[in-house]
Amino acid sequence: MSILNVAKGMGVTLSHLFKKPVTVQYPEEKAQIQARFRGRHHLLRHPDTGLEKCIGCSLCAAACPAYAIYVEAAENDPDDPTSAGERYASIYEINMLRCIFCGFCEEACPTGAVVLGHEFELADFRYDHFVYGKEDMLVGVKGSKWQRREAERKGGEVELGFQAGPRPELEGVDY
Amino acid sequence: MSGAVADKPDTITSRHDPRFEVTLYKYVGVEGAHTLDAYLAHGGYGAAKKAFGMEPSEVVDLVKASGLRGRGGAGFPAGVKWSFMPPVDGRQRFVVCNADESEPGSCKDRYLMEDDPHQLLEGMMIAGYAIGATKGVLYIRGEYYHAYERLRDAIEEARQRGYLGENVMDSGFDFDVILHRGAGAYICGEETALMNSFEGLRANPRLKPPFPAQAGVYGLPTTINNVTTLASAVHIIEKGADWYAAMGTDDSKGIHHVQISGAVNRPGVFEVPMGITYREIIFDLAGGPKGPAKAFIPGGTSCPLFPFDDEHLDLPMEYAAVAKAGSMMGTGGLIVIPEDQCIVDAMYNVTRFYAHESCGKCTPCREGVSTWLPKMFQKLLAGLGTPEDVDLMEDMVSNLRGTAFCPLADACAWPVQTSLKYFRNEYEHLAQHGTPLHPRKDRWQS
Amino acid sequence: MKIKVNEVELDVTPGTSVIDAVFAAGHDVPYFCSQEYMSPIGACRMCLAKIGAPRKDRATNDWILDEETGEPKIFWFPNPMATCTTQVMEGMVVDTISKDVKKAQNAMVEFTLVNHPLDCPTCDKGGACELQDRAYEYGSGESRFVFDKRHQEKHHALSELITLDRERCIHCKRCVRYFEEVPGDEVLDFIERGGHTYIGTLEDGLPSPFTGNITDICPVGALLDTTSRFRGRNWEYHHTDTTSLDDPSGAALRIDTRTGRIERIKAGLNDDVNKTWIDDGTRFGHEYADAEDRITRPMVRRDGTLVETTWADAAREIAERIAGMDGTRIGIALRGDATLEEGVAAKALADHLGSGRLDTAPRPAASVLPDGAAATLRDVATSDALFVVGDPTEEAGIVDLRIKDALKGVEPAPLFPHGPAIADLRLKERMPRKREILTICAPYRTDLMKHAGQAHVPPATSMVDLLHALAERASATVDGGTPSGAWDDALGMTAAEADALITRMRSSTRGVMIWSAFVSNDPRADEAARTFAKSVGAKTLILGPMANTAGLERISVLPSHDRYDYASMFTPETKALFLASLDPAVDPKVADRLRELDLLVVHAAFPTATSALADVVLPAVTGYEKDGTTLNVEGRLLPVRAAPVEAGTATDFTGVVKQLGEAFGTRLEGRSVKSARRVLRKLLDVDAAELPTTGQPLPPVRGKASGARAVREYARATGDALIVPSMVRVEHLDRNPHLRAERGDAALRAHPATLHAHGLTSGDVVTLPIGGIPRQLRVTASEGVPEGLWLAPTLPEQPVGLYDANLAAMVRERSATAEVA
Amino acid sequence: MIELNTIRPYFEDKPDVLDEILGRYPEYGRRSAVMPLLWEVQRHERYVSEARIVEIAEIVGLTATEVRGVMSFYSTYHGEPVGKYHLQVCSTLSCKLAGSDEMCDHLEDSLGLVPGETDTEGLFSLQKVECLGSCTTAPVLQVNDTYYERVTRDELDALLDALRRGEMPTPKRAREGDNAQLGAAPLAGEAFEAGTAADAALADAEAAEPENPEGGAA
Repeated sequence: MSILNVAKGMGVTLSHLFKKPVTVQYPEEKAQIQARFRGRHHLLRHPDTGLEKCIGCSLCAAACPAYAIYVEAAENDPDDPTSAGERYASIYEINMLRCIFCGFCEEACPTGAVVLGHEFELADFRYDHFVYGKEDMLVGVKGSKWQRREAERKGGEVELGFQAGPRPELEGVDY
Repeated sequence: MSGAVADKPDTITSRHDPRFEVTLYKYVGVEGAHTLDAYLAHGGYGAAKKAFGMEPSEVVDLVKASGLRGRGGAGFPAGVKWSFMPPVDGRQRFVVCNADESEPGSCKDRYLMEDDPHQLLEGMMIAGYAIGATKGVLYIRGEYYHAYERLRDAIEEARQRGYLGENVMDSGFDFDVILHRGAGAYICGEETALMNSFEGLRANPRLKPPFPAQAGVYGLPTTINNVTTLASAVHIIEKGADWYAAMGTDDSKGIHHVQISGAVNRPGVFEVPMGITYREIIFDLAGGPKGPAKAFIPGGTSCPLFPFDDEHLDLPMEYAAVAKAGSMMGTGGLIVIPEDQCIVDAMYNVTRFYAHESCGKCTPCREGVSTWLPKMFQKLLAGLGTPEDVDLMEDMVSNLRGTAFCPLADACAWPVQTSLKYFRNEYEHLAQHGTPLHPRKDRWQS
Repeated sequence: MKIKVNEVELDVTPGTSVIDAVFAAGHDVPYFCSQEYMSPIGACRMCLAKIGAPRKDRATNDWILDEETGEPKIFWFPNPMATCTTQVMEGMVVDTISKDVKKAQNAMVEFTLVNHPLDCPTCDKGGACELQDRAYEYGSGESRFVFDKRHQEKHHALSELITLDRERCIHCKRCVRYFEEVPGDEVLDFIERGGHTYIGTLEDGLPSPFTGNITDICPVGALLDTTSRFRGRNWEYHHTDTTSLDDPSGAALRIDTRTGRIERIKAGLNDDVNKTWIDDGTRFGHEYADAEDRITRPMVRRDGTLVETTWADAAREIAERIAGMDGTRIGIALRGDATLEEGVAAKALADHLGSGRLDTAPRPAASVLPDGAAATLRDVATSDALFVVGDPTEEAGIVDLRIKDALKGVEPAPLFPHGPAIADLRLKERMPRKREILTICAPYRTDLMKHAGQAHVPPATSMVDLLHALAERASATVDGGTPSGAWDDALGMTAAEADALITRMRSSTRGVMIWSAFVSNDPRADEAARTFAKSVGAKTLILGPMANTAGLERISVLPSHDRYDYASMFTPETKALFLASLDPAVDPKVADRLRELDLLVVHAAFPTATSALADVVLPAVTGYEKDGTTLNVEGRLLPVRAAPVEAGTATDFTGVVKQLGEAFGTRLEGRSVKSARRVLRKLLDVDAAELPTTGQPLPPVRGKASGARAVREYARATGDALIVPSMVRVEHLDRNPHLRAERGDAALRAHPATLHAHGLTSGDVVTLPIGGIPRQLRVTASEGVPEGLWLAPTLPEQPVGLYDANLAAMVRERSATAEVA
Repeated sequence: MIELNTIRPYFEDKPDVLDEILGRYPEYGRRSAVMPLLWEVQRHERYVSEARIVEIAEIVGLTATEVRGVMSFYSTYHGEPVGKYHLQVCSTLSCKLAGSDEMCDHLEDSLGLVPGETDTEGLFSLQKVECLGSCTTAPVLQVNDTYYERVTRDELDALLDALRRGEMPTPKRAREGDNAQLGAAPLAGEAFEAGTAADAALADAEAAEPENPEGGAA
């Protein structure tokens, strides 16, 4: 190793000393999340009819390498359908403690119903708070269970600690 | 051209040819000929009497010697078929007359039944005697109501006067006929489907073997023949096997009934000796095509079509020669297709017929013939087709050939396949331009 | 004969279908329309292959040789052939892998998919679908069909139990053929033709007791079991291969469970027993197991109410209260569908307590074990002379189906390495049935009678006379003697008919006589039946009232003396009672007696009238959750395996004995299944743990059967209510919503004239005390019931037989007309 | 099936008809009577209702489903009532080449119906059917059971007028070839010269319609 190389290295260090730091003062400051970041799942609806896209086929559960997903299906009431087609998910649960956010569920989904969003602030206190049901993941629900509880307690909006770029699959999800 | 015809430059032709005597159709069109009295007046039931004087096996041998082949389309030698019956074992046996004439282009049996029903009954009786069947089943298609009435009355008359029933004409032989009316299903022309239909089942073709001779109607030994085949037996008994064998060619003996329709000047049924050329039929008998023609189907729409050219017009009407040229004699229902008829439209018409008549039992026929192929034609004719669609149709038709349970799918595939072979340009024109090469024109005579 | 499949040479028996030869050679062809046990029809055209065979020269009778090779020349059929309908020929060559064949198979997959919706993600068959597999294996993977697929009715309820999706149907005709060929109830057919064909029915629902099997054999998701629709995906199920404890046939089952719940039951394959068929009671009767009101923890009565406690606590309570009690005054009763292991446990408990008051219920008066070897179900299926007394359809549905097999007269084919023949060419559509070989006697018109050559409906009170008269006639003619004719009046048929029956049974080497509780409940009738069978040389098949009645009798789970039988447990002699899965308190008189007991221990899966009176209630498992062994009607030991069902701390009776033993401070035999099996090995010389799923026949008992009660003075059975067997277990009906929707309430059947005389109409719901038990039943008119007789389905507490109906006390709960309004 | 309780069974007062139909077939072939029984009902009621299906099923000892399966297989049994005059236009190839498409269009225009429909008065039903076996005398129109062969535009209009008046005209038999009309049958003993009669008929035909001079092979 020559002196020259050491000097080069020191040069790089020096040059960074005078750059603006990348550290974000999270949570006071909002983190900027990359558009392709994979966080908590969303269950989407058909934008025009409002029907759930999920048809309860359980393929996500089959694809899940962590056995984090549990689906139970039921027959749609033809007069008041929940989803398009004859079946819908009566129970759709993801255990966020088990989930490794690999996105296989998204890939397996034949209707594009389950999409990994950007939310990552999933910390909570009790085991069962990590099991997210349909009511926690359907489009329109913002934040983790804890964030929503906090918002309710404070009587305000759910506050997310991040910002994210748009992602076309996340149709109807509002950050 | 086969040698058999070349040796006979002056082919004997039809009724107006003094050298040829019309036999089966002699009384067709004759008013009042359908009654028993009229039939007896010209020696009716004489052949049956003659047959009763022979051993049944002699009757079979005589028919074998005559070279009579099934006139329902497949052309199986009638006498050989009769000889397939198992030895008499006390079980009831049946002779079934297939009068479910539904092949588009065919109508020869209808006139025979309407105008000369006793001739058919006598033929059935002879066949019954030959194979030891005391019961005949006459399965007539439902649309032929006039023929049904004539047959019903003829059977009643014959029964009352001892020509049917126990101890027919004091011969010691019992014979009676069950007249059964179909209800509109082409598939009933297939012998096993016909038997299912007669038994009151859905008319799906049955598995073969067992063949009808082993297990036919009600599972009992059965022989099934076409109307014309059975009627021919009357004259073969009467005039001898030599008389019949002398007509026609070495390959195909005897007489046939050509039913010529489509764009010809004089459509009609013509009784002709085998071996006359299609040119003679179309030009001499039917008065030539109405305007230029481009194709003809030699034996009902189930047969591959021929282009209207010298090579095919000069073909003799005989089983081997037609088969060698790539088609079949079929029922002899000859249809001439004019030049200005869009072949795609014509083949759609044929396909629609088979789509309507598919029984739905097997997959290629139900899904290919009855669903996919007509949709492809509709797409093409609506001007939405692409050249790839023509290739797809060709491939699909080749997949239909030989894979289905019964020949119905083949019957649909053949004409379409040959039309693609000879008139692919019309398909491609339609696919490329969205309009047919020959637009539709009013063909109705005012 | 020798044939060659794709270069694999093999030797097959003549008559084999080519498809079986292909599979035997280790190769594969796809197929949809063929089904083991049904006729091959060649409709789906999937199994196409190129087939060729050598030919013999007509003149010389030598093989025509190939000029180049000198080998016999192979003449190929011009078209590809359906291998399922083609028979092997000597020297045949089959090609299933060449390009032409692949093209044809690919084309057939394509045609099949033309109108098949691609809705695998929502289809319940997805993951276990023959079409899905075959499309993957043989399809091209892309669709050239760009048009709208056929639109037809989806989720059409063929019955309350079966849902039909007409768009998914691929017209393989398995279901339509099934109804014609297997149960012989032609209630489903193709409608329309060609591309418009669909399956449908004009009947009200599907009036057949064997409808569910069509959901098993449907190769696609067109026919689905309504009870299991959308409950889970096929790969999510836990499969348990077990044996049915619903009836004594011992049918193989596959229980599919998910997250501790039974989602569906499918038929298992046992070639010797049920083939692949089960009856609807067995298939759809499982929903009760998942009912909300399962007892999951032991309960002990404290200050008049039952409170939940632990097993140890409950056992201690029992041990304390039983201490010092005279053992002979303690009774133990098991239901007749307990496993042999439970029987061993109960015996060990009785021995420990010093009680001979041990019984199973219901148990007929006569033994249900045959003298010598029982007829096997295969014997039934190959019999050429059958005499049936009773109603096997309702008693053991599989016996009904095997009788119908016999009518076809085709011997079961031997198994191939790949299982039963895929295409048994001897089976045909609409085969003629040899009805004349079947004679049935029953006190009412049974379902099976429409298939019988001779059917006799004698008065219910004179069944015994009929059998006696027949036995007398048969014995008298053993050596060509002449019958006295003294009993001829009781025959219920003409003497000529009786003689024809006797002659037919006697001249046959494969005659089988089948009877059930109608006979077994009367020792005289039983004796006559055995005499008759012996004198005509027929094998016997005795249908017990419950799945394992015969097995429990075989290992002597019996009272030590007749006077200690089940009925004695409700006399003042008894002070304490253990009742397993029994509910005798449905009889108010018995309920009064149970209240007087010092200790009533009830082992039950659900709250019952009896558990309401109990001092200790122990949670029990259902027949789907047991590990154990059962003995079926033909004397075959079959394994019962536990499906993982969520039932708290519930156990079978071995668990009860384990806990009690611990409380008693001893280790009882039968304290676990394993321990019980050690005893069984000594008793039966069989290792029950090693039983294959298809079971193992047990050698017959030598000597006289043990379970028969002494024939006391002869009392002719009388009464105007006949309790009849029922395929659908009425005690479960309330907890089986789908089955109840299909079958309705339990029926009180009577002749229309009888109903008219009592001012009743079909559809009225009445409560009628029958034999002291008030039964709530729906009135149903039936021409097949003799006038003046009332038929009601059996309960475990009310075995088959004649009872007095207290018509004066009949209460109309709801009238049919009120319901409509 | 509810209908059955309220409608009188068709064969209740026709034991003779029933016996005749059942008597045609052997006892073991009782099932064969399904089709004639369906015909019998349809001839008189113009369709076969579900109640009749159930009745026929009982007569022949089948389930109603089977009878329905058989009935629906055939195209000429109707599950819905058809008009008094059921006009069936053959539309298969030979008839098409003789103008059946145009004939059907004309009927659609004149009757205001599309194929498959029945008019509100229940007088006419129009249907396009497949080959009726009258190919040499195309185009053909079948009215109920009667064929009207080689129908021209004027003849069709006249036929419709007659039908509206409630008359069924005698069917026209326009045939050429060996199936041509030849005259009356001879009495017993009289010789009948078919050849001469046929020649005469042919000559007539040729005189009426001279051979097309342009006709010929391509």
